[in-house]
Amino acid sequence: MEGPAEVSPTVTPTDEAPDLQYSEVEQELRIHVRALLAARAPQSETLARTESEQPVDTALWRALGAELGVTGLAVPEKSGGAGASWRETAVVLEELGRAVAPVPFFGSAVLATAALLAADETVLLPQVASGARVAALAVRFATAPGAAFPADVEVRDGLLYGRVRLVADARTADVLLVPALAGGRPALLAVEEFTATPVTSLDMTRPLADLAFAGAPGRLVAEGDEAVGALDAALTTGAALLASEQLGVAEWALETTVAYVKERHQFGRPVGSFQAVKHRLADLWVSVAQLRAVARYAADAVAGGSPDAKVAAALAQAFASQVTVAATEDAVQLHGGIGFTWEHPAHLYLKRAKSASIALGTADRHRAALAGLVDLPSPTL
Amino acid sequence: MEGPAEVSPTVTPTDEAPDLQYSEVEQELRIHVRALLAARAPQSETLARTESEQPVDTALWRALGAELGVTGLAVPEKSGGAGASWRETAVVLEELGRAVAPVPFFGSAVLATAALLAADETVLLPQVASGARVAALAVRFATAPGAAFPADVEVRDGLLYGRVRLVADARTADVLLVPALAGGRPALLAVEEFTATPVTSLDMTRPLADLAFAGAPGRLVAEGDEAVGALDAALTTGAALLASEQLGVAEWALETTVAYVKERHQFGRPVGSFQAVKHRLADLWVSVAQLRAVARYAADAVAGGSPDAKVAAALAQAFASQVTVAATEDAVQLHGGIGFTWEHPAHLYLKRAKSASIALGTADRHRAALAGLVDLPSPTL
Amino acid sequence: MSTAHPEATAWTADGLRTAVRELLAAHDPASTPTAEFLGARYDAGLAWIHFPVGLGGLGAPRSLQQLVNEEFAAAGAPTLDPGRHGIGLGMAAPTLLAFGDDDIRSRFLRPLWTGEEVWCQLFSEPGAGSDLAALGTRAVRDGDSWVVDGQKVWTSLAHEAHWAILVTRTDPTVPKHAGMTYFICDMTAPGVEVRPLRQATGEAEFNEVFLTGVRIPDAHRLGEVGNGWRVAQTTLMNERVAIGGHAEPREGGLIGLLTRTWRERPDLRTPGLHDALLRLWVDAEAARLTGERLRQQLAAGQPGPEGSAAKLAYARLNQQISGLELELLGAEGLTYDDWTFRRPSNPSMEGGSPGYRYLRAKGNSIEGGTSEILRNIIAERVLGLPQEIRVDKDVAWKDLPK
Amino acid sequence: MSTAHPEATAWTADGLRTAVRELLAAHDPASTPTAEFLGARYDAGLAWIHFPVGLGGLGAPRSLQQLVNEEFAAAGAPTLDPGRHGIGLGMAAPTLLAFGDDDIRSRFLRPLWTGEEVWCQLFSEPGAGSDLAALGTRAVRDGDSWVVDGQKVWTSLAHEAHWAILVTRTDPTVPKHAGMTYFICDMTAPGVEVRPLRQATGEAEFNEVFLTGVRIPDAHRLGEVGNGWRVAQTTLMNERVAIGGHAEPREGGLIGLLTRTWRERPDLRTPGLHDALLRLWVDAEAARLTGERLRQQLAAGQPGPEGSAAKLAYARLNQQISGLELELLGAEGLTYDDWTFRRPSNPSMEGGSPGYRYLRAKGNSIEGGTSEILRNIIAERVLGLPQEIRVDKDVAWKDLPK
Repeated sequence: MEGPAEVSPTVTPTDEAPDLQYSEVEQELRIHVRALLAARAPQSETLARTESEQPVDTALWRALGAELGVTGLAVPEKSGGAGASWRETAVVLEELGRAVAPVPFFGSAVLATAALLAADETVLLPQVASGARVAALAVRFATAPGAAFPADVEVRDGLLYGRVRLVADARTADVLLVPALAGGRPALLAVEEFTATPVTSLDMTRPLADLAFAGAPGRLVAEGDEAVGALDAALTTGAALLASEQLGVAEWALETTVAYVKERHQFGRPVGSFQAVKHRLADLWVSVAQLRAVARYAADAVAGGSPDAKVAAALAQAFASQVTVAATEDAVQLHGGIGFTWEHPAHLYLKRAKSASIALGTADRHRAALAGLVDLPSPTL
Repeated sequence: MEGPAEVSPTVTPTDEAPDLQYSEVEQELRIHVRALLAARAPQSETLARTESEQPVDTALWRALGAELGVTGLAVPEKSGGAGASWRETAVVLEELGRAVAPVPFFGSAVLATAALLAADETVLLPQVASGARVAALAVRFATAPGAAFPADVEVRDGLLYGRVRLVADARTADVLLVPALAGGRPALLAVEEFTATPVTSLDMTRPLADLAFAGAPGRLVAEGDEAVGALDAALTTGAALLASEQLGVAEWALETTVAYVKERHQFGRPVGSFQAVKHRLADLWVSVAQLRAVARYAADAVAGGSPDAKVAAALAQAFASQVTVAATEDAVQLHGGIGFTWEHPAHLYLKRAKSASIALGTADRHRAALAGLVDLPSPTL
Repeated sequence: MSTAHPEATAWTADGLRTAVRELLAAHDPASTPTAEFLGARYDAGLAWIHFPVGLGGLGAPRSLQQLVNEEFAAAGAPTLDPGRHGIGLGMAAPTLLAFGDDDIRSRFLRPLWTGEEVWCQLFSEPGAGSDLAALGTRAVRDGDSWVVDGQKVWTSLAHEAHWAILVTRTDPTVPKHAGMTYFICDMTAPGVEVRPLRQATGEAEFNEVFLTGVRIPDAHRLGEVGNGWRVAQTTLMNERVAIGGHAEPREGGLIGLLTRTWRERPDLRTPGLHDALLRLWVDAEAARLTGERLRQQLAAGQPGPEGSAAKLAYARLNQQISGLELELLGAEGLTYDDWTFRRPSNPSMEGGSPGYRYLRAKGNSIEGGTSEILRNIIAERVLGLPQEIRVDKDVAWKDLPK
Repeated sequence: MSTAHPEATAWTADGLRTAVRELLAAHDPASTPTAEFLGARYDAGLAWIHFPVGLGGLGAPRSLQQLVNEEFAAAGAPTLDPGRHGIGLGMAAPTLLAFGDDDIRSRFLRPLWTGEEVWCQLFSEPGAGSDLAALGTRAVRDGDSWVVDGQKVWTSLAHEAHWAILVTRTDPTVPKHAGMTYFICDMTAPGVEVRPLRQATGEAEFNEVFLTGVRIPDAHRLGEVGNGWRVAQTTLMNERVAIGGHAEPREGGLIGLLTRTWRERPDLRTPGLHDALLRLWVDAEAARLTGERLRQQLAAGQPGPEGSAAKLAYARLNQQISGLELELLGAEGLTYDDWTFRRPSNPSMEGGSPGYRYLRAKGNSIEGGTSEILRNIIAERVLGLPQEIRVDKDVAWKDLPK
């Protein structure tokens, strides 16, 4: 199986020093993605879209695939991808987070793609890599790596029956990767016949859906240990890379707030000249700088299939969830009243940050996972 | 048995509103104690004393008993006490904490006295109440209420054998109340023959000792459930009242730091004019005001034998331990270099605060106790 | 009927209990309409007993007010919804009493007390939040009235209120604290436009109020021209007390919702969340006892800055508790109830969804004095630390950077 | 011998590896005494390779220094104890290079590098901590030398040092930043009295230094008269980098001691402490990776304010970790190892007792720039937020409130 290998019981990370920098190629990529998002996904439109029939920007998604070709960065060229790695994917996620862009990138280009890669799937992968088709992984978005294989869906006579609640990026998905039990045995199937019921979500820039399968035909992608491994690889890779999206959200919050307190005057002074505000933002800058290192490490670890990948992913979520929520909460507070209004984009980032902190498991679940991974046993053991 | 009754399974406290104020009598008492401590226990002497042969100020202890008569406040007059209550005792503790006074008050006038009261002991109680004799409860100072009855000491043929490590206020004790097992049955005995080996303690204003009993004769004070109840009452009362001593420590830290930052100039301004310093001290003031309410509630609860006493005691320690440590840590930080020197008293309060946060159980143990007391079950249940 | 009553100094608890009983005997609290009952209570001087006789009071000691309230509550007497009348009762009334002339007081206090007239507060502006004294809404004298132009924001109840307390700038050429004047504003007057202000929760609790050539008779001025800042201080001091003053039962407020979920949903429990829950339980109980202790103090004494401490503590608690609630709910924490634009009649965090609570609590540290301002108040007024260095004290308002 | 070397611009990794190999061949690192070996390394220009030829360097790119250090380390070559020589190597050397004339540089750099002369730093004073520019130690010109009187504090190594870098006030009548001058001070000169400064841990790592009529030749002045502030900035910038620059293995530093205790002592574990431990493990690992990322950046570039962030983070971490360690130890956390007055030769928190760690860590947020000052530095230099309002900029030093 591909994807992160099992972690060794040692607590020392892989010997070759991880590359925590951004390569020139990655910086190039960032510039292109940021330019596209600035042109096609202004926050005002994203805000209006959250109240429209279709909160997801499918046109922007197509542009990411057709124009920038970033929907398959981690996919080998032989499978129709760009032959880059999860490191470059992480840079795209930073920019998507910074723009709180309403596209199914995380569900399709990360979660589903990681599952397909881990399962050595070759039919669907090229279409997903090109962005021609949107795929989603049919698991609750709150599912943490290492969770029990889901039993929500059952396969009987080759047909799927069941429901999966609160799935990310499924509203616009053409095809789903569905973990299901076939005669009690884990399986991963590609399914095109399903109903996706929109869910009023805390984060309407990544709206959730409830999925229902009523005797839907499915194509077997993996079964048994391979299915379990593919799901685990998808969730671990997702947890590692979500931190880069969270980093982008936190960066927006920090930079926007710093700019605002330089402009906003109260008591005849810039608000940013008050020491309590300065120190709060200084502490936030320190946290965001740390998150950048943590997110780079996680992306590097899953990109290289490091034995430390599970640790890196759990660390990334345990850390990113706290920093990014705090960053957006500080942004609202330091903007004062205006940051609490619907018109100001701050709440879009607050909602994305809080939702992302729950997605793929809350920080405390990832800390508990670390306890097992780095040999810090809990009292009950 | 006297002392706090078992808590009812409900989470609502006793109906009659608790008195969280200080009575005029209590304020009177405070003035007298503070005056005595200012005259007899200046911090410079206390600091020098910590390096002397006898860190405990026995003369000051005698003054508290003979001159002020505050060593038996909670003891009924018929038993040679002042016939007041634990509320007044708590006010004395506030002042002793504020002066970080090196007297065995907590061990003798609180822990041992509470045990004697709970056991309806009448022989020793008058001598302890008058301050003529110093008593100590022979349990590890870190023992939390509800801990298993200690098995450190065994009674064979009426004689005590065993060791108890890290006991508070035992160095100057004339008599010990020793929880021991007699034929496997809990017992509480009064013992006068013992060796107390001084321990280099983090808080040398309340130095600990290791106790050894080598066939020491003991007088039975309580046995069976009564012994268990007496020990439990002593630890619960101690946990509740220690918060008042911690409050005094925190108040000293806050007031001394506020005064210092008004005087100390840097950059041509009082340090206290910098907003980050102002806000940190404002937050600290809020915490100390909350601690005052929490400590008063705990003192009132054990004074009245409230069914909520165990909750009040656990709450008091869970809260006081964090606030008081933070207060003294802030004091060191905001004093800058001078607060880190041996000559400045700040470190005496830091060490008292950190030691008190461990004494009678750390904050997390008291939170765990609350989980049981107020029906917030842990996941493992 | 005031003559029927003994002198102010003579009022005792028993005397007041008797007065309450007389009133209850004459007006059955069960059957009498609210406005009528409250009118009778006002006329009996049992509204604000420390107010003067004839203005809803008896000139009695303020410390006995609580006893009177409890007597009426025990009898099940009707009261006003604080959500709708809190600004009038808590902020407008003390200000009207302190700065209004006899005409003002007799015209406005009674219908305010009976609930027949709703009040709102026109203070904050887009450019004047924490720095209220920076406000720029102009009032220009024109004969025996004033013409007001400007924009106010964060105005609760503006769309339901008949009257507003309004602070304006009457002299831009003097330092900002000196050039302000305080008025009563008729919200039904021409030129008053109220627009809902939508917030992060999706609904609009507050309003923007645009004032365009609004005429206010000089008779509706409170305090001297240029004295508006001092008048506003009276209003705001009472606000903080109103917020900090009330006591709660254990596990009252948001912590109770969190503990209920914890008890009812064993499937959601994790060790990490357990310790976080217990920490918040401890902090909430400490804040509750502190409020109770403050209440015991205030029952006798005057309002102080302690109210600021309570508001500060509850803002942080509400934010931490509502944040942990979403983490505890996990997958369900990713959902929301309804984003559609609404005007809630009586918004309450307890009544909302967990997602609503999380978002709404963010406002707690901004509305009615930001937590930063409250820390300054505590540092300066309680601890006596130096004030912030002021660069705007001696500058004419018009010359300040904005 | 510099002529034997190619031009600065020509230096490559391979060229330097060759130079290191030549040196190692000529001086067996195993058998050559440290001072002699380091002297040879200095003479070969392999001390600070970006320093000029003849002054321990080759004028080579600074970015290659790490490679040279690693080559020597791989060969087991001797190095100096940073605890004893860190101030000389990290702070004095760059300042001597930047501001010393040829005599100064050739006199002082070599014995500093070889460890034959220990240096200390006479900057802080009782009245000038965070506000270094407020210092009052007077230096008065007397012929071709200066006479210095004053008191310095928090001086590491003063009792072992031969030389000190010293900042003084030479003109009290101008604003404080303008009237300072920077010297090299002979710690063996008459009038230099060193007294140990005992700290909360019971021992004395630092000293107070009393200067009474100490004569310093004008030749030992660094930078122009009145230019001492700028010279001191060079010194301090290098200090922060020295603190922030080094990388650590996972569970290096204090977190490793805490995790070891956790693993070895199941009897001490509680659920609440477990979550606290895991939170600190996460924070420590985040700080470690941040340091590693910074190291990767600095390997190429110039020192920046990121060093301040690392120091800020580690101060908080060390305090939280050492505090939790005492709670984890419970009863044992109530004890201490030894209060007797001592002068530790090479103090380290890892080497001390848990109680010592807890107390010593309190100094981490004060020494070498308080955390408050570091936050200001980040806010102003990184985020570009406005500087604190200065009331002392245009006031003569002698007229400042003290």
